[in-house]
Amino acid sequence: MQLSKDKLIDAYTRMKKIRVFEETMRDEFAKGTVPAFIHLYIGQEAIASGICVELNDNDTIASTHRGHGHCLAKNSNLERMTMEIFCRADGLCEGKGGSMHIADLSVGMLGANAIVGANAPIAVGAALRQRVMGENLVSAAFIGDGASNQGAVFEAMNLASVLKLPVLFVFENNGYAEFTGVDYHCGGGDIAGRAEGFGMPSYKLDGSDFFAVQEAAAEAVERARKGEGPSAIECYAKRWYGHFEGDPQHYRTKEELETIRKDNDPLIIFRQKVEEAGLVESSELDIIDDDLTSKVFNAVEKAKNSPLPNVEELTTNVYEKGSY
Amino acid sequence: MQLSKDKLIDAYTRMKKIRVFEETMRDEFAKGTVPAFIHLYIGQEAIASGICVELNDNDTIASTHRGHGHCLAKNSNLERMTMEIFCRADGLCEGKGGSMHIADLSVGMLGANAIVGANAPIAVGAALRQRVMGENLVSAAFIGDGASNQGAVFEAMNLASVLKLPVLFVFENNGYAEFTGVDYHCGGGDIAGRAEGFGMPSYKLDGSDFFAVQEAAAEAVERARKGEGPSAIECYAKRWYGHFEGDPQHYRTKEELETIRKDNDPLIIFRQKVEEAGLVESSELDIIDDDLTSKVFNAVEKAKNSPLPNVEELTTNVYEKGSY
Amino acid sequence: MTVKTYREAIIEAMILEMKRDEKVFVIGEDISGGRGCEDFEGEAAGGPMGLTQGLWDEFGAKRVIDTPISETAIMGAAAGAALSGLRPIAELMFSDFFGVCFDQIYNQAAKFRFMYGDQGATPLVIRTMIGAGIGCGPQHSQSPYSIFANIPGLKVVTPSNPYDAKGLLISSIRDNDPVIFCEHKALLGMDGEVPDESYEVPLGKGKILKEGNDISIVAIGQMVGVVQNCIKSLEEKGISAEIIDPRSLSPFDDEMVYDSVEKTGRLLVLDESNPVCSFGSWITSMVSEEVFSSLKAPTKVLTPPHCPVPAAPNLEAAYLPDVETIISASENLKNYS
Amino acid sequence: MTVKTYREAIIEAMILEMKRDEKVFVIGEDISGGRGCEDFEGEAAGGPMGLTQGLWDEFGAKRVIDTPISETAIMGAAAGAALSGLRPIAELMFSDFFGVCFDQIYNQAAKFRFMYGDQGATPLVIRTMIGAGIGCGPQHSQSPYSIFANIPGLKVVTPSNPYDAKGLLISSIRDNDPVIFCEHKALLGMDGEVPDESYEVPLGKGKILKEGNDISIVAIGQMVGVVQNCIKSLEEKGISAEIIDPRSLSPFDDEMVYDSVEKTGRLLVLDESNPVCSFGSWITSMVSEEVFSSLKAPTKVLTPPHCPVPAAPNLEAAYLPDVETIISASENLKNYS
Ligand SMILES: Cc1ncc(C[n+]2csc(CCOP(=O)(O)OP(=O)(O)O)c2C)c(N)n1
Ligand SMILES: Cc1ncc(C[n+]2csc(CCOP(=O)(O)OP(=O)(O)O)c2C)c(N)n1
Ligand SMILES: [Mg+2]
Ligand SMILES: [Mg+2]
Repeated sequence: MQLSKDKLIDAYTRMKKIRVFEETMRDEFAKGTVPAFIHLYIGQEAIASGICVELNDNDTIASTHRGHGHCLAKNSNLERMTMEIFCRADGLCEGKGGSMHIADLSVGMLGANAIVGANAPIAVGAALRQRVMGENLVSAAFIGDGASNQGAVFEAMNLASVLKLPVLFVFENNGYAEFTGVDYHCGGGDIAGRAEGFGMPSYKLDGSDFFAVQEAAAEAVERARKGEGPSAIECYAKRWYGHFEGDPQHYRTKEELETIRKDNDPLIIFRQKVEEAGLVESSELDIIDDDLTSKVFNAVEKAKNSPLPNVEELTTNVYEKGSY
Repeated sequence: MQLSKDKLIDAYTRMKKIRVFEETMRDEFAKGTVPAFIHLYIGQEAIASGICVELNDNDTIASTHRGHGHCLAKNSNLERMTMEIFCRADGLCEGKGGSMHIADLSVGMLGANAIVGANAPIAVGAALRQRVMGENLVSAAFIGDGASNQGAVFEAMNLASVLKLPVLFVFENNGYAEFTGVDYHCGGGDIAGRAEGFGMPSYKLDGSDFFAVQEAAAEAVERARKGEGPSAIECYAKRWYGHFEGDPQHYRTKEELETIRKDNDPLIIFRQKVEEAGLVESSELDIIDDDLTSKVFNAVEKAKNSPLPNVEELTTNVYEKGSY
Repeated sequence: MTVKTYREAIIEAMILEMKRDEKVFVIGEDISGGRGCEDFEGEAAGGPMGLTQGLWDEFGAKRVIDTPISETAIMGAAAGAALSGLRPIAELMFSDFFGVCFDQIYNQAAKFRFMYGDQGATPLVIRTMIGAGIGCGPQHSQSPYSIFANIPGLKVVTPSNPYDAKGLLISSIRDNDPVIFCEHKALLGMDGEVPDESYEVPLGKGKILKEGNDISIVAIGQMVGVVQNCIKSLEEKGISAEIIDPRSLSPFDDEMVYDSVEKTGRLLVLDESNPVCSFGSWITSMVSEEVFSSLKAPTKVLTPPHCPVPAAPNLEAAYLPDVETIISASENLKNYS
Repeated sequence: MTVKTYREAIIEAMILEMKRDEKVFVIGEDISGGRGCEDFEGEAAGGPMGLTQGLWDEFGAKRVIDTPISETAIMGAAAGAALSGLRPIAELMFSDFFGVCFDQIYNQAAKFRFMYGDQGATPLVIRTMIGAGIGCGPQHSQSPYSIFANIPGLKVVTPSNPYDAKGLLISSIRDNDPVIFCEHKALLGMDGEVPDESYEVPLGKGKILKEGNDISIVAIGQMVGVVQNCIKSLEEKGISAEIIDPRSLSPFDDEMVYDSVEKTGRLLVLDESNPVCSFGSWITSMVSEEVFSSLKAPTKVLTPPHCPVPAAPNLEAAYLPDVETIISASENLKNYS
């Protein structure tokens, strides 16, 4: 735990922002204000944050259907991201993408993606800038346990390994793919081990522990920047809520839900560690909490009060303007 | 080497038939009588034969673009198969498939396939008969080193493992995918090891040694029939000729070609072993040789003299007759 | 006769056919749902849209097979199973996912019979969800049936109501060729009279929903409901529309359309697919070739514009052809001279 | 001006653009070929059809990138590279393989600009081989450009000769949207005048190869050569054909076709794709909608039949529209009344 205080504050802010944001979205969804299904990231905050604190704006990430956490951890614009979830004209994607397709290229967030596993080759492509242009960059793909069974993901790992590209394959093993358990769907049961088979080092760690994730990320990023190729990081942390909001979760027990909230809350674990080590005062974190609560509240209010896209925008930006 | 003499003779016959057939096709191709590109199997005879001697007609195989050897090892009809390569009306596929799409469902040969890796899920599908209908059967897919990088193959292995299906994934590592070496294209370099990652036992062996292949196949088939799931068998044996006939093979040296022919001829190795062990007389094998030479000669002559399909057949058998 | 939803009709068709023929089985993602989890104790989910609810309880894990998220393996396994004698129903959760597994559908299953010289059949049904209208965004709202219909060897079915959904699915399961069965997500909750017993609606036979003399309107899938909402207005405007639901696109009941256009002299097609090379354009192209002399006005196709399906609800509403557009297009054709 | 083959024209376009812009690179299977092998000592193969010959020697392994046989990874990596500022040329060896990787093309690359609200461009070229005629069989002879053209966000190009191949490829590489560049395998050895310097043939602009008054014939790709072989016979029969090569299908030069049909009143389209929802049917559908009043005869599309491409050489010859069919179709249109 040799991080600077600034970095710790930064890390906590990213995680907490995700938590506050997602709890708010949950409420909004229940109220019926959100125009589509949403997939909440709560329980996995330490994964996105632990990876993204090690990345710069020039580094890229490619995200999933469960992308809000990745966006926030990569410092996407909170207001415009919220607007996008509400499909507003001033959303990051002009309201055309919605929750499952938020992108913020200005900070290297290459997009949420509603095709499971499709982001892995895209992340590999962004990493090609190192080979082709000699750029100093790293690219990370977030991949669910379920997505880890897609051909696209295996091919992407192999290609990154063959070309020694600076890619982090971040496996978010949250126990389930929709309603199907990882014990069932994952042949061999060892996602990180399968990745190693493609010739890259791997980590397998507790995804509710920010420091475990961040340490692995720091090592993997260093190797990648040096041109030593890809790594795989498997992070285990169950999601707290359903696959999507509204999922009755018949496939798991109430006890499971209680246990993870009690023992695997990434925010509690982080607070305990930094407070016990005397690195940050509890009160400083409380201030952050308050600040984020109001920031998120404001973003949501602003989004809800902002206009939907103009109907004329339906057919714009299919191609470059004037080229079709 | 506890095989019966009958089985040894059978094994040799399959291998030698492939050799004679492919050398003949090579000549025919050079003469310009073959209507399309062909991919020769010579050098790999022990793989198809070692697997297929352990299979029954009810068991299935799914083959590749380099499929002549698989067809013959699975006892496809020699004459109708030859006709198919010459695209004749009485070919196994009525002349519509040609070299890269020969199938003989009557002996469980589910088809050559010109889409690399696509046969792997198909073999898994045939194996579903065990689960759905309780049938006693095994299904094998032949997969090149290059094909082993296709998403379809990884997904197929995972699915077979999850469902514990009776599948043999036979990896034919012949050193090259077209003009690209396996050392380059295969991340991690260990095809069998990657398969193990999906939770199945694997073998890695000399594919020019029939007995090595057959022993592994026997074990894997037994496990599969018992319902214990899939296995992977990686067989290393370089092809003797180009990727396709006409390939100038700039990517490998003359010495390499000389060495494999001298040290890795599956037929010489087989003969040495059975003759040294006193299991079969050399003269018995010579008789087989002569017999096959004339059988293949006759099949080729017959094929070349048989008619092309009737032009009216162009649009038949797209759908079941009368259903469209 | 009872009233059932489109969703219930589909489930019923599967149950009846699985009872009738032990070779029929269902394979896909989350179709029992949860049954694979070690500590599972709840009810089987039956897919995220409930389209396989109850199957697991009735037939168990041998014939209701949950898979990893591996569509290529699913479609390939289904193709291989069909080629070797089984009758799989494979679920592609959203048709938008065809891009990760299309090889197994179009190069494999669709070509087996032809390419292997009619040695065997490929009795495979791929059930998949199509359509826009409920806010699923660009990658979960598409209707790629025009692409499916382009492929020789595939059959393509687009039920627009519960009765047809059941009868067409039973026919598809009994069919000896690969069939892509397109279920429209906006219709899953639609009610209709559906007999309890087994019955077939044949592939390749359209249905005239309403006879008329002025204009032939062919509507596909969700568009059938939309055009039915136009009938009153059209009548008020003095336009007598003949409305045809082709029900299956491949095979397609071209004779029914030709006969209708020979009577009306005008053709409007309503199609939810992308416009370029749409099924609608195929219909008008055939009509313009085969019954040209009957045409009293230009043919007309209404589809969404050439753009992805947007997430924003107001844009999505504008994306789909609606009652107003249909009425004005019909008027234009009627008044053409 | 020198005579070059279609193949040489393509290679030249890539070399010129790679010299001009360091962001342009090529990625695919065997495109340097062998360079990856440890004991390699021969010459780089440049792909099984020689379409990337010489690139490796000129630009090296950083920009001429051999891959494993993993089309999804190739197309996805190319899409991701384009989205993050590079200009990839990705090779899909045979267009028949689109089924293993189409998601990355149609759900990803094609939708990025729209779905992500125009935050970035996706300047990606996918070079791929289409076409029947040289005995490659059902899985290596297809022409799926109608499917590609169906997808909003994609551009689709079908050069019919060396000059256009070079100019269209240069335009495609400079274009800021994903372009599928369809190279016809039967044309690779075709000769033609090709200037040494760099030039663009714009996307979306067709070319009138011959003016005429009786019938407009639109021919795509390989069909351009076939129709050119008909010109003499047509003239002998007193049929003055206007021949149009659209060169790009998406964007498509519909105005050129409309203008021509307004003059001739008759339209014949020659298209090598599958018939149902073919690009040919799209063209006739548009014409039947937009310039109906000019039509003196039914529109007509000639495509192969609704079946896979057969392996047998005599069947494959019968599969493709030929001179005889074109002439008799033209006569029928001319004599229609
Ligand atoms: C190719 C594809 N197949 C199926 C789906 C439907 N789907 C959406 S999310 C999901 C489960 C994903 O599980 P996992 O990768 O573990 O991510 P998690 O939801 O747990 O974050 C599925 C099957 C999809 N979007 N894309
Ligand atoms: C999906 C797909 N990609 C590419 C090809 C082109 N292709 C045909 S054979 C081949 C090499 C296959 O190598 P390998 O699997 O090692 O088999 P081998 O030829 O060595 O028997 C390639 C790339 C193809 N047929 N299918
Ligand atoms: Mg998961
Ligand atoms: Mg090989």
